Amino acid sequence: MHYSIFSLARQALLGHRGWTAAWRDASPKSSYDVLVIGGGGHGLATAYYLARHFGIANIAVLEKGWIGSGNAGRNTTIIRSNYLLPGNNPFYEFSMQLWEGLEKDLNYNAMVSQRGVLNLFHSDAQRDAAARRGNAMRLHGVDAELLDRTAVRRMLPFLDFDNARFPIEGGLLQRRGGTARHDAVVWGYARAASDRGVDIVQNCEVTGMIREGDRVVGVETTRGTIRAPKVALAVAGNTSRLTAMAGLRMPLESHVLQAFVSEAIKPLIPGVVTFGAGHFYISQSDKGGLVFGGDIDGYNSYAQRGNLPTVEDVCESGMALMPMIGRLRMLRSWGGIMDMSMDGSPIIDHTPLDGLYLNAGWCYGGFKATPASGWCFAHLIARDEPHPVARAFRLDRFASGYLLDEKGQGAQPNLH
Amino acid sequence: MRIPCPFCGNRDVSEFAYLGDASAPRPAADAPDADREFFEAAYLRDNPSGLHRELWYHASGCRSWLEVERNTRTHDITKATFARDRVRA
Amino acid sequence: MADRLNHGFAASSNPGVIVSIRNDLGYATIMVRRGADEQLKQRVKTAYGIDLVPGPRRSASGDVAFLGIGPTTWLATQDDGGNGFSVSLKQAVGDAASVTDQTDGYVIHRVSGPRIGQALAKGFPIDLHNRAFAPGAVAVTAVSHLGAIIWRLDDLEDGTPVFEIAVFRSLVDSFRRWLDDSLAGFGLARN
Amino acid sequence: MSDISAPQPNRIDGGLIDRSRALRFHFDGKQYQGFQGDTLASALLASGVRIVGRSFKYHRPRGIMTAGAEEPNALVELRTGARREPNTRATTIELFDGLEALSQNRWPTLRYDLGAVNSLLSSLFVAGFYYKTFMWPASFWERVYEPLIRRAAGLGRASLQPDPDQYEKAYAFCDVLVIGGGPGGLAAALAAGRAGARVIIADDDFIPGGRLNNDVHTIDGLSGVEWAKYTAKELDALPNVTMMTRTTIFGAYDGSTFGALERVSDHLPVPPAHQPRQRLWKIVAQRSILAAGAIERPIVFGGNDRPGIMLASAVRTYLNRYGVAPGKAATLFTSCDDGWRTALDLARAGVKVEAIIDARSEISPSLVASGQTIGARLLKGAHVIDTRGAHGLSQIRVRTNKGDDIAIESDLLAVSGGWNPNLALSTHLGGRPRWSEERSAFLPGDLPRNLVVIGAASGALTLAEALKQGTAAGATSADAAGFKSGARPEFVVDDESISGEPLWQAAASRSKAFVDYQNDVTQADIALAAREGFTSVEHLKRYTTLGMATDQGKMAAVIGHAMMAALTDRPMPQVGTTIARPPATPVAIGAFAGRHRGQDFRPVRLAPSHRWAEQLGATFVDAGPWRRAQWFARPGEADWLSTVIREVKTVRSAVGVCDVSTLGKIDVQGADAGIFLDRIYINTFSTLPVGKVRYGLMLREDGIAMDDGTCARFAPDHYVMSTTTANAAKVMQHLDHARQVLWPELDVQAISVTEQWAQFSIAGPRARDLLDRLLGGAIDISDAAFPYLACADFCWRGRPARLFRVSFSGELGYELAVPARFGDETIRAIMEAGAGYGLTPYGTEALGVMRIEKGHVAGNELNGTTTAHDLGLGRMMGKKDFIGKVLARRPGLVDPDRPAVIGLKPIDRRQRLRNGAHLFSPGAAVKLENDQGYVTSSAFSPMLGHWIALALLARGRERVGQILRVVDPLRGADFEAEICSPVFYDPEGARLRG
Ligand SMILES: Cc1cc2nc3c(=O)[nH]c(=O)nc-3n(C[C@H](O)[C@H](O)[C@H](O)COP(=O)(O)OP(=O)(O)OC[C@H]3O[C@@H](n4cnc5c(N)ncnc54)[C@H](O)[C@@H]3O)c2cc1C
Ligand SMILES: NC(=O)c1ccc[n+]([C@@H]2O[C@H](COP(=O)([O-])OP(=O)(O)OC[C@H]3O[C@@H](n4cnc5c(N)ncnc54)[C@H](O)[C@@H]3O)[C@@H](O)[C@H]2O)c1
Ligand SMILES: Cc1cc2nc3c(=O)[nH]c(=O)nc-3n(C[C@H](O)[C@H](O)[C@H](O)COP(=O)(O)O)c2cc1C
Ligand SMILES: [Zn+2]
Repeated sequence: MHYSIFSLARQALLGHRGWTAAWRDASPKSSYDVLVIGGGGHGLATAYYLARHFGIANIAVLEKGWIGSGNAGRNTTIIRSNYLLPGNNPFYEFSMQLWEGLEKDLNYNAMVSQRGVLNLFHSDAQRDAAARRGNAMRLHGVDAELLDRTAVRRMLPFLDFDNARFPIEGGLLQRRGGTARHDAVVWGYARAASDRGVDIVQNCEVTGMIREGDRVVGVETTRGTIRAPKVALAVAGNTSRLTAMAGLRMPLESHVLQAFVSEAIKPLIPGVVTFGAGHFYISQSDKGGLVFGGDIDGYNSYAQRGNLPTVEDVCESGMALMPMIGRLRMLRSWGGIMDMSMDGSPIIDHTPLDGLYLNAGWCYGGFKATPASGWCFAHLIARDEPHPVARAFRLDRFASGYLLDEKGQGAQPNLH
Repeated sequence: MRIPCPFCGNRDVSEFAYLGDASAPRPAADAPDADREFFEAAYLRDNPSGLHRELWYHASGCRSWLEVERNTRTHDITKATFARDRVRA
Repeated sequence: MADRLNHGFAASSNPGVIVSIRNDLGYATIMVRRGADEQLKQRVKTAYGIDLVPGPRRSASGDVAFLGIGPTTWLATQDDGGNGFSVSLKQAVGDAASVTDQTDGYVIHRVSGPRIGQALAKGFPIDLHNRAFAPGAVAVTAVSHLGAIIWRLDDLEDGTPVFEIAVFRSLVDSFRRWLDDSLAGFGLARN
Repeated sequence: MSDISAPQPNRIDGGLIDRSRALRFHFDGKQYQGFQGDTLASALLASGVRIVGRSFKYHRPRGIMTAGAEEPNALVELRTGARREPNTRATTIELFDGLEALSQNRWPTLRYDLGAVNSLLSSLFVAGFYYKTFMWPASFWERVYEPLIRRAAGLGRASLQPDPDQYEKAYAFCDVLVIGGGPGGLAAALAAGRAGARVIIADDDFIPGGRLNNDVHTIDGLSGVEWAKYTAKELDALPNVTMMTRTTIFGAYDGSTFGALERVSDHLPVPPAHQPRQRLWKIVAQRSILAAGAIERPIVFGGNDRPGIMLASAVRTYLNRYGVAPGKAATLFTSCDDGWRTALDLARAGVKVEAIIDARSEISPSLVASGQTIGARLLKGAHVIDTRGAHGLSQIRVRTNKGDDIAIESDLLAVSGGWNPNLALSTHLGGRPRWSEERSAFLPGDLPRNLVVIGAASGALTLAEALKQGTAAGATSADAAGFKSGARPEFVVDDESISGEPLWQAAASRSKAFVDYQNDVTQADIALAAREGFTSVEHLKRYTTLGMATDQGKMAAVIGHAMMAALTDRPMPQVGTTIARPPATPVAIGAFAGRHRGQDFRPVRLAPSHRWAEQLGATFVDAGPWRRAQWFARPGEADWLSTVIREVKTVRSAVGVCDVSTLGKIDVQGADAGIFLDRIYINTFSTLPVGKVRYGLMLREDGIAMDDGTCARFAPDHYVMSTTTANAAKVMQHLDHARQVLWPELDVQAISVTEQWAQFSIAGPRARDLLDRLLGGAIDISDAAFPYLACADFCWRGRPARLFRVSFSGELGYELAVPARFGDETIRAIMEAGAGYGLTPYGTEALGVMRIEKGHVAGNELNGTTTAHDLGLGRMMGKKDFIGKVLARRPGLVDPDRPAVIGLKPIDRRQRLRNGAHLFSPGAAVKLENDQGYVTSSAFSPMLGHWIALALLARGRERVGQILRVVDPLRGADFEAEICSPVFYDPEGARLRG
C-alpha cells in the first residue's frame, strides 16, 4: 500500500480501517536461497537490496525477538560521514548518500534530518586531529568545516565558554550529518523488503549452524531447521555467539553502550554536538527528548543495561559542556550490545567457511552505516566479491596487519 | 557492579580498568608458529554469553591485576583472584 | 539520635570537622622482593618491633607505622622522618624489599570531628563505618576522581574518629576543593 | 506575608497540612494560597483550578489526575529564570512560599491554545502518521515539516542558562535497604532495625507513611497516620537506622548498588547556604526490601481526559491528607471494592456522591449497603462512555446494564480500575514480571539476588498483609546479614477487601478514549497499531509512543497491553509488558553530575613550579590532567609567537629552564629489573652501565609504538624510567601487567615516583655554568666526569637530588631532580643562579618548537598507528624477545609503502605549514585515493626563520629531496614543500655534547 499524504487523507475519512500490516509476519519455510540472520537495520537492508538490486527474492530474515529489538532500536540515531581513513571514508559517504535518497526509495519517512554534526575540540592536539580528518573528508568531496571558538559560540551560545575545565577551542562541523528516526529505518526496510517477497520471521532464534565439512548449509532455529546455500550474519553484538556455533572465534568483544533520553522539552539543541574533553554527545529528538550518550561501560556484556558510573560520567561531561541541562531530567536509560572489533572498524567479508557471510564489528557507529552496509553485504552475498567501497573491511586484516584503526587504540576493543 | 578484590575487599567497578579475555597466555616468541599464535592471542577472543574469565586491574586501589570470573549475561561475579597466582598453561 | 543524613550546620565555633596537614612525616613505599616475604617480616620486626601484617591495615610502634597498600606493598611512615627515613628503612630491610622515598609524593591531611564520617561519605566510595573501617584500617581508593590513601587512627578520647588521607602532591588543590565543599555544611576548623 | 488571602473554595477540614502557615504562590501569573504541607497540586485543587496543562500532541486541556509521581497531565514549569524547571509534576512538588509555576505546551494561554487545532486535525494525526507522509520534496523535511513537528511537540521550556544550584553525591552502605516508607516499609525497617542491622529506609514523599496518610486506617488502635508517626519516631531513635525522606530510589544496579536521589532543598525557595539542591546517593546494601506500594489504574472510556476526572485513590488523598475536596458533585466509576472507599470518604467529607458506577454485575451486599447509606445512586454493570464540559467535567454519560445511555451531572469523576504493583525496581537487573490472572496484574517475577518485594508492590494489597510481610522481610533480612531478630509483632488492623474484576476499557463511544494521557495515545491508535502489524508490545510502544511519556507508562501502559491482547486474541502472559528502565522516576541530569562541572569537572594537576610560574605571569595550557606553563611573555612582546621565538633563541644561545616534572617517572627495582626492561623496550637495558641513561621505545603487543622516553640506571637493581606526560598512567599499568600477569617469576618491583620529584630541564650553552654555580660543587659535572647520557644521585643542600645529562632541545642539557616539596624553592634558586647567564624560563610551546627542530617524535607521531620503523627507530629493535616483537612482523606493518616520519620545508618560505594538512605528489589529482600522508607537527623555526614540519609520508625516507604538494582545504592552503630530513637543526648533534 503506497504511503502519501493522499492515502493518509483517504484513510482519515475511512477511520483508518484500510491500512494493512506494514510487513508480513511470515512463518519460516524449510529452505531459502539466502538466510539473513538478524532483523536489525543491517539484516533488513541486506535483504531489501538483495531483492531490489540483485534479483534474489527467496530470502528470509530470521530475528530472535521483534525486528529492531537490537541496536537498531536503541541507538542515538546519529548519521554522519566524517571519517578519516581512506578505507572508511568512502564507505560512510556512500551511506550518507543513500540516506539522502532513502525515503523516496523506501516510500517510508525515516525522518532523515540533516541538521549538522559538530565535534568539539579542546586542545591543539585535538584541533590537529580534527583538521586532518576534516581535510580527508574534503578530499573525498564530503562537506566539512573547521569552526573556531567564536563560530561555535555563535552557533551554540549555551555551551560553557567561560568556566570550563577544558575550554572549547573550536569544532569540526559536517552540516550534512544529523539524525534519522531509528525505528522507522527498521520498519521502512522491513516493509520494502516484505513487499518484494522477503520473509520476515520474528521470534525465531538461530540456535545452531548446520555444517557439511567446510560449508555452512543452514541453521537450526527455535522454529525448526532452515536450509540455505548462503547464510549471512548481521547480528551485531551476538556475532561471536553465532560464529561459535560454526566453530569460529572472532576478533570481537561484545560490550554494552548506554544511552539516555530526557523528558521532552521544546526545541533546544539544533543538531548533534559532541564533547571532546569527555564522553558525551547529544541531539534532540522530534518528540523533544534530549537523546544523549557517552562511553561504553567497558566490559564484556550481553545484558543490554549498564551501570551507574557510566551514567555519572556521561552526565558530568554533559554538565561540563552545557550546564543549562542541569535541571532537565533524565527520563530513561538503556543499553545495547555492540560488536566491538579489534581496530574499531567493521567487517564485511566471507568467513573461512563456505556459505557463511559476515557483517559485524560496527561498534557504536553502525547505525549510520545501515544503508551502505546492507548494500555492500548484498553485493558480497550475490556476487561473492566485495563492493568497491567496502573492500578494506576484511576479516584477515588483523592477521595481515592492514588495520583500520581510526583511534589508534590497538587490539583493545573497549578503548575504541 | 562491585569486584571483590582479594586485597582491598569489595570495590566499585569504577576503580578498575578492564583488559578482557584472560584465557590466552602470551605465546613463546621463538615458537615455530609464533606469528599465528601471537595473532590469535592478541586478536581472537572468547566472547561468551555466560561465564567469562577476564583480567581487571585495580587501578585506583592496590594496583593488582586480577583474574575475575564473571557472567556476562547477569554481571554476577563468582570469583576474583590475583592474576600473578594463576596456574600458567 | 539517628544518623540523619540531611542536615548540616555552618557555625565553625562548633566545628563538625577539623582538618590539619601533616608536614612532619617521612614515608616510603616498600615492595617485597620475590620470595623474601619472611625475611622482610623479620627485618621489620627487628628494626622497628612491628609485625608486618598482610592486608590493608596499619601497624605502628613508636614513631614508625606500616600501612598495607597492596598485596606486597606497604607505605611506611615515620614521624619527623623526612627524606632520611627511606635511607634508614632501606638499611633496615636490605635486599628483602625495594624501598622508594615518597615523602614528597603525597600531601597528608589529618581530619577528624563529630561529622567527619558524613563529610567523607560525599566522596569516598568505601564504607567508613566503625563496623567496616575500625581504627587501624587502611584503604587505597579514589575520591572525587583522584587517588587517595585513607587510614584510620585511634579515636580521640571522646570517641571522635580520626582519619589521615594521602593524596598526590600535584592534586592537593583539587582535593581541597572537594574537601572544603564537602565540609561546608558541617562547620570547619583548620588547625 | 501578605494578609490578602486568596480564596480556597475547595478547602475542607482535616488533613495533614499546617493551617497556621499560609503560603502564597503564583500559577500562570495569578496569585493563590495554600498551606504548609500542600503540594502544588493540592493547593491548586483547593483554589478551584482545574485546567493545569495541555497534552503533547492534540493540546487537549488537562487537569490533575493523580496525587503522586505517576501524574501524566499536571506538569508545570516551576520557578523562573535560570532555575526554571520544565515538566515538574505538580503532584509531588511541595508548596513553598513564593512558588511560581507556569502551565506548559500552550500558546497563547492555557484556556485558549492555538495548538489545539491539532485536535481538529486529529483524524490525520493518528499514530505514526508522519512515517507515511512529508517525504516530498526531501529538502522540506528539515525546513518545513520537522520544525513544525518539533515545535508542536515537547512540553516545557529549558531555561537556557547554567543551572545555578549545587549538587552533591554521597555513598552509603547498609545491611538492609528498605525502599518505601509505607506501612510495609516501616514494619520492615522496624524489624531489621530492632535486630541491630544497619538500616536505611528511603521514601519518596516528604512524610513517611505511604497510603496510611491518604486513607483512613487503624493499626493497634491508632489511626494509620499516628502509627506511621510513632513508628518513624522509633526508627529515628535507633542509632543504626537512617530514615531518608524526600528520597527516591531510582535504580537498581549490579552489586547490590542502588541509586537514590535526595531532594534536599526542592521544598525551599532556594537552597540554603552550603546545602545542595539535591544529593545523589549510591547505596550499597547487603539486602534490600522493595516496599514501593502500588499504583492505581484508570479505565479507558470516551472523554476520559477531561479535567475533573481523577484516580479514585487520588481523590482520597486530596480529601484525607490535604483537606481538599476536588469537586462538589462526585461520581465513582470502578470495577473493584477498593474504589468504593472513595465514595465513602467523599460522603464523609461532605461531598455529594451522585452515583456509583460499578462495571461488575455482582457486588457484595455490604458494599451495596454502604453505598445506600451515603445516598448514592448505584449503577451496576454500567460503564462511563463519554463526558462533557467546556473547561472541565460537568456531565458524565453512562451506558447502563440495560444498554440505555443516561447522563449524570458531576464535576468530579473518581475512577478505579484496580492496582498495578510498583515493581519497576525489581526488574532493572533483567528480571521480568509475571502475569497473575488472579490479581489481574503483573507481579514481581525473578528477583535480583538479595532483594525481596513486599506489600502492595508484591501484589499483597491489604494493610494487614503489608505489615506482616514487612515484618517478616525485615527480620529475615537482618538475620541473613548476621543479626538476630526478635519476636515479630502482630498488628491489629481493620479489614479491607481487595476483590475486583479487571476492566481495561469501557464500552466504545465516539469520543477519544485515551490510554496514554500525556502522549495522547488513544484506543483507536492501539487498534491501528494492531492492524498494521505492530503487535509486539515493544513495537506498539515505539509506533504509538504508548508508555514513553514522563510517567513511563506507570499509569496505563498495561491497559494498552491488555487491549492489544484482546485485539490479537492472545493471553496476557504471551503479550507481556514492556521493560522498565532506570530511573524509576525522572532524575535531574545535574544530580548525576554532582559537583563535577565547570572547573571541577575533573581534577587539575599542578606542577611543583606552578605558583612561581603564576607569579611570573605565565600562560598555562592543559596537558591532559596537568596544567603546564605554555610560555612566559615579557612586557612589550607583541604576541605569543614573539615570546616563543625569544624563548627558543635564548635557550639556543644562552640557557633556559623548563619544569618537566609532569613526565612520568617510574622506579623499577629488583634483581631482574634489567631483564624485565629488555622485554618492555625494543632496545636493551640490561647492559646499560650504572650511572648511565638510555633512550628507549616500547611497543604494544600488536607491534605499534606505545611510548618512549629515557631510562636511567642508578644501581644494578635500580632503574628510573621516564615516560611521556600523556602516557604515564598507561605505562604504569602496562608494567604492572607485564610483571604480574606475563612474567610473575621475575623479581621486579615498579612504582610511580612522578609526584616525588620536581624535575627541571636546564638547557643551553650556559647550562653547565649555571649548574656549577647552583650546585656549588655538590657533584662534578665537567664533561669528563659527567658526559652526555650520564646520571647520578647525590646530596645537595642536605637533601637527595638527581642529575641527568639528557637533552630534548638538542642543546647541552641537564635535568635536575629534587624532592617535590622543594620544587618551588629550587626553581627560584635556578632563576637566581642563571640571572648572570641570560637565563629564561620556557614553556611547553618552546619545548615543542625545539623538539621539532631536532626531529624528535612525540605524541602527534606516536599516534597509535605508527611502528618503530615508521618513526625512524626501527634500528633500535634488538634480537631478544620483547613486547610487540612478533606482531610487528606482520606484512601490513613492514610494508614498504608505509608512512615514515620526514621533515618538510615550504618552497615559498613565507607559507605556513599546519598540522592536519595532507600531502600529494605533484601532478596527482587531489583526491583521497592519492593521499600520501599528512603533517603531524609544525612550528615556526626561530633558527631557520620559516615554518617547518614533521610529517608522516608514504615511503617517506626514500623521497627526501623531492617536492610535495601540501593541501589544506579546510583552511584554504595549497602550496609546495620540500621533503627533508626530520632533523632541521644541528643534525650532527654537536651542541648537546658541548
Ligand atoms: C546506545 C547505542 C547508541 C548508538 N548510537 C549510534 C549512533 O548514534 N550512530 C550510529 O551510527 N550507530 C550507533 N550505534 C551503533 C548501531 O546501533 C549499531 O552499530 C547498528 O545498529 C548495528 O546493526 P544492526 O542494526 O543490524 O544490529 P541489531 O539491530 O542489533 O541487529 C541484530 C539483530 O540480530 C538479532 N539476533 C541476534 N542473535 C540472533 C540469533 N541467534 N538468531 C536470530 N536473530 C538474532 C538481534 O535480536 C537483533 O535484532 C549505537 C549503538 C548503541 C547500543
Ligand atoms: N485494598 C486495596 O485494594 C489496596 C490497594 C492498594 C493499596 N492498598 C493500601 O496500600 C498500602 C500498602 O502498603 P505498602 O507499604 O505496600 O505501600 P504504600 O503505597 O503505602 O507505600 C509505598 C511507599 O513507597 C514510596 N515509594 C514508592 N517508590 C519509591 C521509590 N522508588 N523510592 C522511595 N520511595 C518510594 C511511596 O512514596 C510510598 O510512601 C496499605 O495501606 C493498603 O491498605 C490497598
Ligand atoms: C532516539 C531514541 C529516543 C528515545 N526517546 C524516548 C522517549 O521519548 N521516551 C521513552 O520512554 N523512551 C525513549 N527511548 C528509549 C526507548 O524507550 C527504549 O528504552 C530503547 O529503545 C531501548 O529499549 P528497551 O529499553 O526496551 O530495551 C528512546 C530511544 C531512542 C533510541
Ligand atoms: Zn585491590
